[in-house]
Amino acid sequence: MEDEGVVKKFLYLNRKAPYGSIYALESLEVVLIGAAFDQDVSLAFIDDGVYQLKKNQQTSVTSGIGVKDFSKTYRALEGYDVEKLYVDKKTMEERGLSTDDLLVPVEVLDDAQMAELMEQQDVVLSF
Amino acid sequence: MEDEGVVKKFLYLNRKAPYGSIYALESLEVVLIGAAFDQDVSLAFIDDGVYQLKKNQQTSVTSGIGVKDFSKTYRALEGYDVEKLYVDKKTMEERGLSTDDLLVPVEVLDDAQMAELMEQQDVVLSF
Amino acid sequence: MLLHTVNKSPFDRNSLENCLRFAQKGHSILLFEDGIYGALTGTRFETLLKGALKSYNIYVLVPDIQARGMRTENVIDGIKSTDYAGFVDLVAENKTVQAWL
Amino acid sequence: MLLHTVNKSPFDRNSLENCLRFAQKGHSILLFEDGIYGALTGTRFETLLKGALKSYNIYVLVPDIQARGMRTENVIDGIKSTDYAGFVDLVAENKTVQAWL
Amino acid sequence: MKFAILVNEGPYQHQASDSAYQFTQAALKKGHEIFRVFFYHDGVNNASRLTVPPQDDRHIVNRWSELAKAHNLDLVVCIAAAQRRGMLDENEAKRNGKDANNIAEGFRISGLGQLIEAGIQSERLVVFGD
Amino acid sequence: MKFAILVNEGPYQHQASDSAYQFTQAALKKGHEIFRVFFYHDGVNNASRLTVPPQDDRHIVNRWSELAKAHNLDLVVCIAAAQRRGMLDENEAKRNGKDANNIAEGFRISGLGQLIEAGIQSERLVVFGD
Repeated sequence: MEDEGVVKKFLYLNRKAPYGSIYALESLEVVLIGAAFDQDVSLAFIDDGVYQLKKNQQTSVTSGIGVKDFSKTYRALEGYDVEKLYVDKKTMEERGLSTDDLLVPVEVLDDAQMAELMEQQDVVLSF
Repeated sequence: MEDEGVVKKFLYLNRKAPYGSIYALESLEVVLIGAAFDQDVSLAFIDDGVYQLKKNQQTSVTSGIGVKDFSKTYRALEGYDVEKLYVDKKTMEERGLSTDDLLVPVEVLDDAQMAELMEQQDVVLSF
Repeated sequence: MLLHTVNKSPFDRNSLENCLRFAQKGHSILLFEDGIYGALTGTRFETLLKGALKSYNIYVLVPDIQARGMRTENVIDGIKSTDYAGFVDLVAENKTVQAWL
Repeated sequence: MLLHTVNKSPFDRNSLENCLRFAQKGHSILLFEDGIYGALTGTRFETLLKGALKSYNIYVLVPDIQARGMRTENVIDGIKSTDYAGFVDLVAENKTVQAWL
Repeated sequence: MKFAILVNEGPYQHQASDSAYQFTQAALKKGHEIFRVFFYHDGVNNASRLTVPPQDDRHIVNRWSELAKAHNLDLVVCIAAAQRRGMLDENEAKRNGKDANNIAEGFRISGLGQLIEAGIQSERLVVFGD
Repeated sequence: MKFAILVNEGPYQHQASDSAYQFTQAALKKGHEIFRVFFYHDGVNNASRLTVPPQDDRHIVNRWSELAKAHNLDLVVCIAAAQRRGMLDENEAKRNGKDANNIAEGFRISGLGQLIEAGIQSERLVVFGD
């Protein structure tokens, strides 16, 4: 779209749980807008950030905690060509989670691989 | 002042460091206003909350981090008859702090004593 | 008796750990908001919570569990499920509420 | 090379711990705001930081140290003191800045 | 029973205001009295009449206003915290030479004494924050 | 060198905006260019013209406005985050049927694309938050 020719590596670093605070939702909004810019985008989910991708999230404005469920939007990322989603191995283990628990396909990285991913980035957006 | 006759035990529970966020300052503002109500007031400083009382805080609107230094106000608490200030023993030890490092006289409580203090309260204001 | 409320994930903050350090035997503890992550089986904190159940009545807020895609079946045995109405009752039954913010 | 920034106390959050897990040898780490509490001698984290100094260039922001009543003499040996101008230089010298929020 | 509620965080950023709302609603349903809801720290931002959340999301401010109207709730915004954060009623705007105000219906601005009073007068105080 | 700054938290509640201001000032002093300061999440609240902090405290909003004027800075407030939190300019107020607006001089409201663009156009992006 804009700034054709320049392709930078953008990493979205997500370390916070959903619903308890808005960072997860507003981070996703940046990713969606950012997709139009044709940059090389990766999303990393570390610590409680991995909970953003948990399947079966159930709440609505009129039921549960009374907050909009935005988790289905992660499934839409593929349609925006945002396909590089990474989760941290230790994060998953400490929480007893497997990739089957997650809404979308992700790649599990160990410490060294995640460090390597971070090393390659031009721009890191932390939320 | 108001509500004469009713005396409740109020505990202010301070667990956050100063300057990084405003909770310390705005908690102190409640204590000062609350002093006029002649209640039985205690202040507990646990975890990073104990850093609120560190001596030699140095910053001003025009120097350092550009934030107002409000630490002297803790020294004024005595004039408001707010004299029950408690710090947690483990908190102090983990941070290598002694009572000499603090702006005001405090009583150091171990886990059991702090738990006992909490048990006695009618109202706990957490910031 | 006191009701302690913990609204943060034990992975993220030290609030649950500190609550457990100061709560007295027989006190009640409610895990809600991101605090519910501490109530689940299979996490690094399961042993800590199982130990705590020997001394405390621990509750978890189901709407917060469901919002986050968790299931009450995965709540550690002995932790009681409750809802906002139950939260209100807990507040009423205890003399004081202490929030571990 | 990356500059990692940590603005939270290691007592309060896991951000320093996680930063150290993913930073590569030779990277720079800046402790500022409440992050400065990790740079001081005598705390529970002193050993962790001393170990980290073998792999990383660690910096601490002096205005945040002073605001909080700490002294640069109490900063762990090997951690470099800097100010906002130095923070700017660190950002300029490293290809990317990664904030551990 | 008589409850007081303290809300320490602003709308949307943290769940505190949502949780406080759900709790308040449940307490009212059970026949309890809400003596006062006090908004402190960024909690004062819950009182802004200028918020325009997305249509498919909850409207946190209106929700409080409507609950206050239905149950005659006393929603009090701390004046000191509000001034720092740009939350003003008509009087405060005039007094400070500001050309606009932004407080929503059902909220009133007052001092911290109202929080202490709520602690004294109520049988329980429940705090929601970060 | 060309820098971009992202501020994720509101004024006073967290140090993020203070730190970002000190950093920006230091960068300008060293001759660097600030391509843009983008305010997101509660960071949008840094743009309120209605703030009245105590006289002996810093005025975070005015400080940004003045720095912007002196150095021709581009201070951009995210429109989606701003709407949720009641931060409106004259156009937005009109468009949403609101009777007031509260944005301070020197700030402009725009979309999230401006943040991505800042990431692309600048050589460094520095994030300040909670």
